[in-house]
Amino acid sequence: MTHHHSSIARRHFIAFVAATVAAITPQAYAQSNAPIKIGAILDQSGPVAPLGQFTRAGIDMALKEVNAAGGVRGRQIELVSLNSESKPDLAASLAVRLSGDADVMAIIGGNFASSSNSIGATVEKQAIAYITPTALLNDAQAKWKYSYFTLAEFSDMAKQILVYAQKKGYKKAGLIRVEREYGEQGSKFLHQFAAQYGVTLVAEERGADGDRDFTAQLTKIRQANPDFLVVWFANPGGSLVLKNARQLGMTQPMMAPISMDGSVTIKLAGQAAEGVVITSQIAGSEPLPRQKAFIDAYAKAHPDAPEPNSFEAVGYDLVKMTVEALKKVDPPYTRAKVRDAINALDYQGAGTVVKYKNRNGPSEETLVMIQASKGHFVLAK
Amino acid sequence: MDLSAALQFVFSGITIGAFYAFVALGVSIVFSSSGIVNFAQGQFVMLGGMVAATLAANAHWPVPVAMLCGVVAAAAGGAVMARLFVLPMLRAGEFPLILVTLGLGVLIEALAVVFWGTDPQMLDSLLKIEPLRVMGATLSSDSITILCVLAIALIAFTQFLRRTRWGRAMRATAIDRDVAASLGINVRAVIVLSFTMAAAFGGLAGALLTPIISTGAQSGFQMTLKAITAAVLGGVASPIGAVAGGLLLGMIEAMSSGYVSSTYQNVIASVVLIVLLFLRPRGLFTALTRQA
Amino acid sequence: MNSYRKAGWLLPVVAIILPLFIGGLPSALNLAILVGIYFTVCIGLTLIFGIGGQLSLAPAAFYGLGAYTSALLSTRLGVPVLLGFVAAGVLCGVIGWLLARPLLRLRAVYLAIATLAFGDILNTLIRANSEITGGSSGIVNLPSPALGSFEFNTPLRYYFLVWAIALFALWIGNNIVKSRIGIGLRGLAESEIGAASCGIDVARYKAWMFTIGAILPGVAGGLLVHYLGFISPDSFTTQFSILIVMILAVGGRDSLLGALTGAILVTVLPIMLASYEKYSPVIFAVLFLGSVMFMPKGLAGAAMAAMSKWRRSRND
Amino acid sequence: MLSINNLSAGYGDVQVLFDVSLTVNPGQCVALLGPNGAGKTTLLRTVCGFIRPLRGKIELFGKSIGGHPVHRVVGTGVAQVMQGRQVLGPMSVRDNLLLGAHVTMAREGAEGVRKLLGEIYELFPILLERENAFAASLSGGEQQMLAIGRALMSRPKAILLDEPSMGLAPRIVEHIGHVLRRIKETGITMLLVEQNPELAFALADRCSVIESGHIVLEGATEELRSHGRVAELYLGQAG
Repeated sequence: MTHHHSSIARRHFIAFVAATVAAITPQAYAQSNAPIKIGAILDQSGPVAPLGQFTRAGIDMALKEVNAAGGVRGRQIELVSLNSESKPDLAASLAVRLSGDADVMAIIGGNFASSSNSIGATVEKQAIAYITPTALLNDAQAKWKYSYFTLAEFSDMAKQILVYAQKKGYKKAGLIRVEREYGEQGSKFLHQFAAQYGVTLVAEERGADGDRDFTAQLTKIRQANPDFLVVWFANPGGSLVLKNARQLGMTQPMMAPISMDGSVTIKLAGQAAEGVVITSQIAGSEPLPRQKAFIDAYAKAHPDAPEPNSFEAVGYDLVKMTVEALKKVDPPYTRAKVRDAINALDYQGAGTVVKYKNRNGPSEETLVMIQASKGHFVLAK
Repeated sequence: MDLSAALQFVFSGITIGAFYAFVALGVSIVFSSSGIVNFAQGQFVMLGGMVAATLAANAHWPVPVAMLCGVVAAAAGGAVMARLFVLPMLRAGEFPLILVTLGLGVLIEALAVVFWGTDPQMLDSLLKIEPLRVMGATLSSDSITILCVLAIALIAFTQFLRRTRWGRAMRATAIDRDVAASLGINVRAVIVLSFTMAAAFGGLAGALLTPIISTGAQSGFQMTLKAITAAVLGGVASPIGAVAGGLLLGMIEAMSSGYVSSTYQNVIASVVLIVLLFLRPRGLFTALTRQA
Repeated sequence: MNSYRKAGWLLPVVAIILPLFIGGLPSALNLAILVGIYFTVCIGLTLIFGIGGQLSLAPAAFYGLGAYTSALLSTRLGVPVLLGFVAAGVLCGVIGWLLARPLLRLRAVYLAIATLAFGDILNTLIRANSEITGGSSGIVNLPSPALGSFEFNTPLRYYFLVWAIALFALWIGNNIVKSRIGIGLRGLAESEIGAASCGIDVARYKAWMFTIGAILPGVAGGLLVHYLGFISPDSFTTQFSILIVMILAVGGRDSLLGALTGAILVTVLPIMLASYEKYSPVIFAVLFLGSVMFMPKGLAGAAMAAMSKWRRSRND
Repeated sequence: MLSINNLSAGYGDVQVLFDVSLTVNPGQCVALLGPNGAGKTTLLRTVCGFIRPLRGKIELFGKSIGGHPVHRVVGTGVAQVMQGRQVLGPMSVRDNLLLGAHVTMAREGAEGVRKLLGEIYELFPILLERENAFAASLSGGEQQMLAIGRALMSRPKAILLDEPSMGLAPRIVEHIGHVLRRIKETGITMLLVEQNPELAFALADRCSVIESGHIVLEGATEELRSHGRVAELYLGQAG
């Protein structure tokens, strides 16, 4: 009887394999009025998946808007979205796969430094324009000709935190940071610039995002008695740091970079999130004029959680920027023309402000300082 | 360094350790009755936490009821896993069984991500008691709750093993499957029971831990690895050893973070683990706890 | 045995003429390069898992160690990349040899956890020493390997470099499988006591297989990062080790044909499934579970069985 | 009560038993004799359910049990004493005995089991003395008594014994023979696999001789005792 059962199961399994293969086989497409393709490489599973899914949500919103408005010169925009699973080398292969499809005019995506690094290195060889929701990290990347960044640089975030500290008269900083590239970059720039703003780093501790308790690290920081605490983390680890600090009776003001942006910090840290200052690219409940349209549309689409975070806003911008570039290109579209149009972009969007003629990263205005207040994020005072 | 800090490091170690211990207990229950290392154990912790958090946050069920549902959901998952995937592979050997549990872990996580997305979920504390403050060191109320429940669970489980018909059957199955069968014990039922109980303990851990760290659909695998490490450290074949291993691992991490460097806390924990494995390849506490 | 020998001739011929067909397709050439790299990793691991029957979760560690060795030597000290590959292999081999004896005293899950811990240590050391290693952010613009003035800087040239090394690894692997050591290793997988009673020095053979299982991923790691031009610790995580174990199980963990099948799967499957976006891990998990439950010898084993069945039916 | 008809069985591709037939009547003891590797243990393990029969029928109390899982065979009232005194070493003597009552516990409850335990201790006073010791710390003879006592804890209608005398000193074999006779007197049916003909002949009403998977001789003990072939094989007398 069990044998019979397993043979049915085996048959189902083989049918499943066949269906999977059939679905992947490329379909024929019509050339004339065919949609314009944009490739997307997003980390939709693995540790970076939360960022990938935020970006995807923003991309979807923008796509719907653009296509409802008739696309670009009557041609719809089609997204070829691929999951890079938080694996940098897979991301590189997917970039090669997308550049092998002659109809793909540009690539967006890559949700953390490692994947945007490997996609960037690939598109430079394949000569296809690439806009990423990550930050420019180093001089080598600043020289790239096809890769464009939309997230504020870590040096700018560090400076902004230090400016805020100087304004408030805080002198001694305690830093607790995640053992990943963004924590490492944050630490590097805080150390580099602290003295310029009259701030000294009196303690630095590290942790992993999946750790279950940070009171040991925080106790050591508390002993150095800092004026304020910088939590260079992402969720859920960062929210736990906030909670642990309050639980230990640390009353210092706390500041965090964009990786802690979003209502999820308030959901996870609860009372402990109150007052935390974050370097963000959007303030959900107090939008700047350039952000108004996006936030209204977002609130309509998500009535129960109407405040988008920076990553959703930047995802939205990725599509809008590409479309703006496409609109400036005279058909027929070629990758070279699209790349030049992107290079000429002067764009003020929901989540980012760029002038790529000068440099392939966003300008400083991109950053907004926000603060958690009664369960919402408002502009920091 | 002063006493208050030292005490806080101990509390930190206990909090982390209780977490590892709880998950490791589930690993040990399955291993000690079937010899299978369940690489999907962390997923039951995740399931318990996610179900409880979803019911409490979205459906506004009372926290204890939501937690109970989390435990039941995890237990049901364990039973289904054992019946549909483990029993048919029982004769295939150790390597394929590990691969099956690994694959199930991947599958459960992938489905959870599709169902819940990747946002971490939060849950209110079960007991709203005051945190314990001793000489400037603080142990949160959630940690106290977990420690108490862990102690109760461990005592209940060892008593179950010692005193009940099915508990004895589990121990016999662990020692020799064929002899157990020859005594009229339904070995397959024992294995399903052990997976169910382990999953229930995992679900309970998940429900109780969510108020502290929150739970995300992708949190399971990392917990599995920590739990197996803890269990191996203490002795995977003994529940008491596994719990002791979990507490020890948490303590090593907190102490190295406190007294050496938070950068190298994992390195230190890993080095200790490797050295202990070289010295005692079967785990630290196995000899002490063979009876239970 | 016969089919092995045939495959031993067939594969180099296919490898040489394949670029004639796919040389113009960047994706196909990219796939072929990655298959070559993963094939080298999988040959090493087939010796450990399949033939030696040991569950080691160290592949990512050696893969990363080799990658960082050649990346750092070339960027920090200006050592030629090809020499860097040799250094990667030597370093991984030495560390593999030193670790082998104490590690291989451990059985099953104990070995898995100890090798996992070894990988964790390496990963943390890389992340923590950012002045040397570039830390979590990694290093970009790694140079291409060169032989004199001939640079392997196009995909086609890199393809031949990768497959030359992969086929050399295959030759080594094949010789080991057929040699006294290989027969000894198979004895190990069957029964350790049995092997010992046949006069096989169990500890020495285990150490051998572990060492070669460290060298090959080490060299492959170097090949990978100089191909991508970029290195970061995110490519060498526990997840990678586990992925390799899973893929080898699907391909067939006890033959070199299985290693090739596994290498093709590990390269092609994620790229194919990527269009399913967040469903791709679900599909991967179902495919994996299905093959473990219904094809205990992997795809390679199932294919061999089907072929011998077909031959038998033709002969009848 | 136990009847085996034309049973064939083996491991994988290797067939060990060929058309074996055997009947044990209620209250009787049948001994199965044969040299090493003849298929005695395979036969017992097939009856118990460890091995799936290739062909043939096994009936217990008129019900077919061929291919049933082991625990269900035990549930029908057949206890097993496996080869090599398979006591559970890391557990106490008392726990070993209580495990024997796994089936009884469901039927008779804790009270019934306690009474039963008393009866076993009466039969084997040494087990009461060593009640809390690890089973592994017992001597060979004590372990064999524990194995037999544990089998009785299931209140069996029949017992299958696989070489209870193996590796034991003659004095202890004699003692075990004595105990087994007492058990038989209580009306429990027995199938005894033995290489020690003295023990077998002392207990069995009928004997079967198995060689290379075939039953080659079958008959009442008295008849067989004087049979030349048996004498040659087991009693060391040149025929």
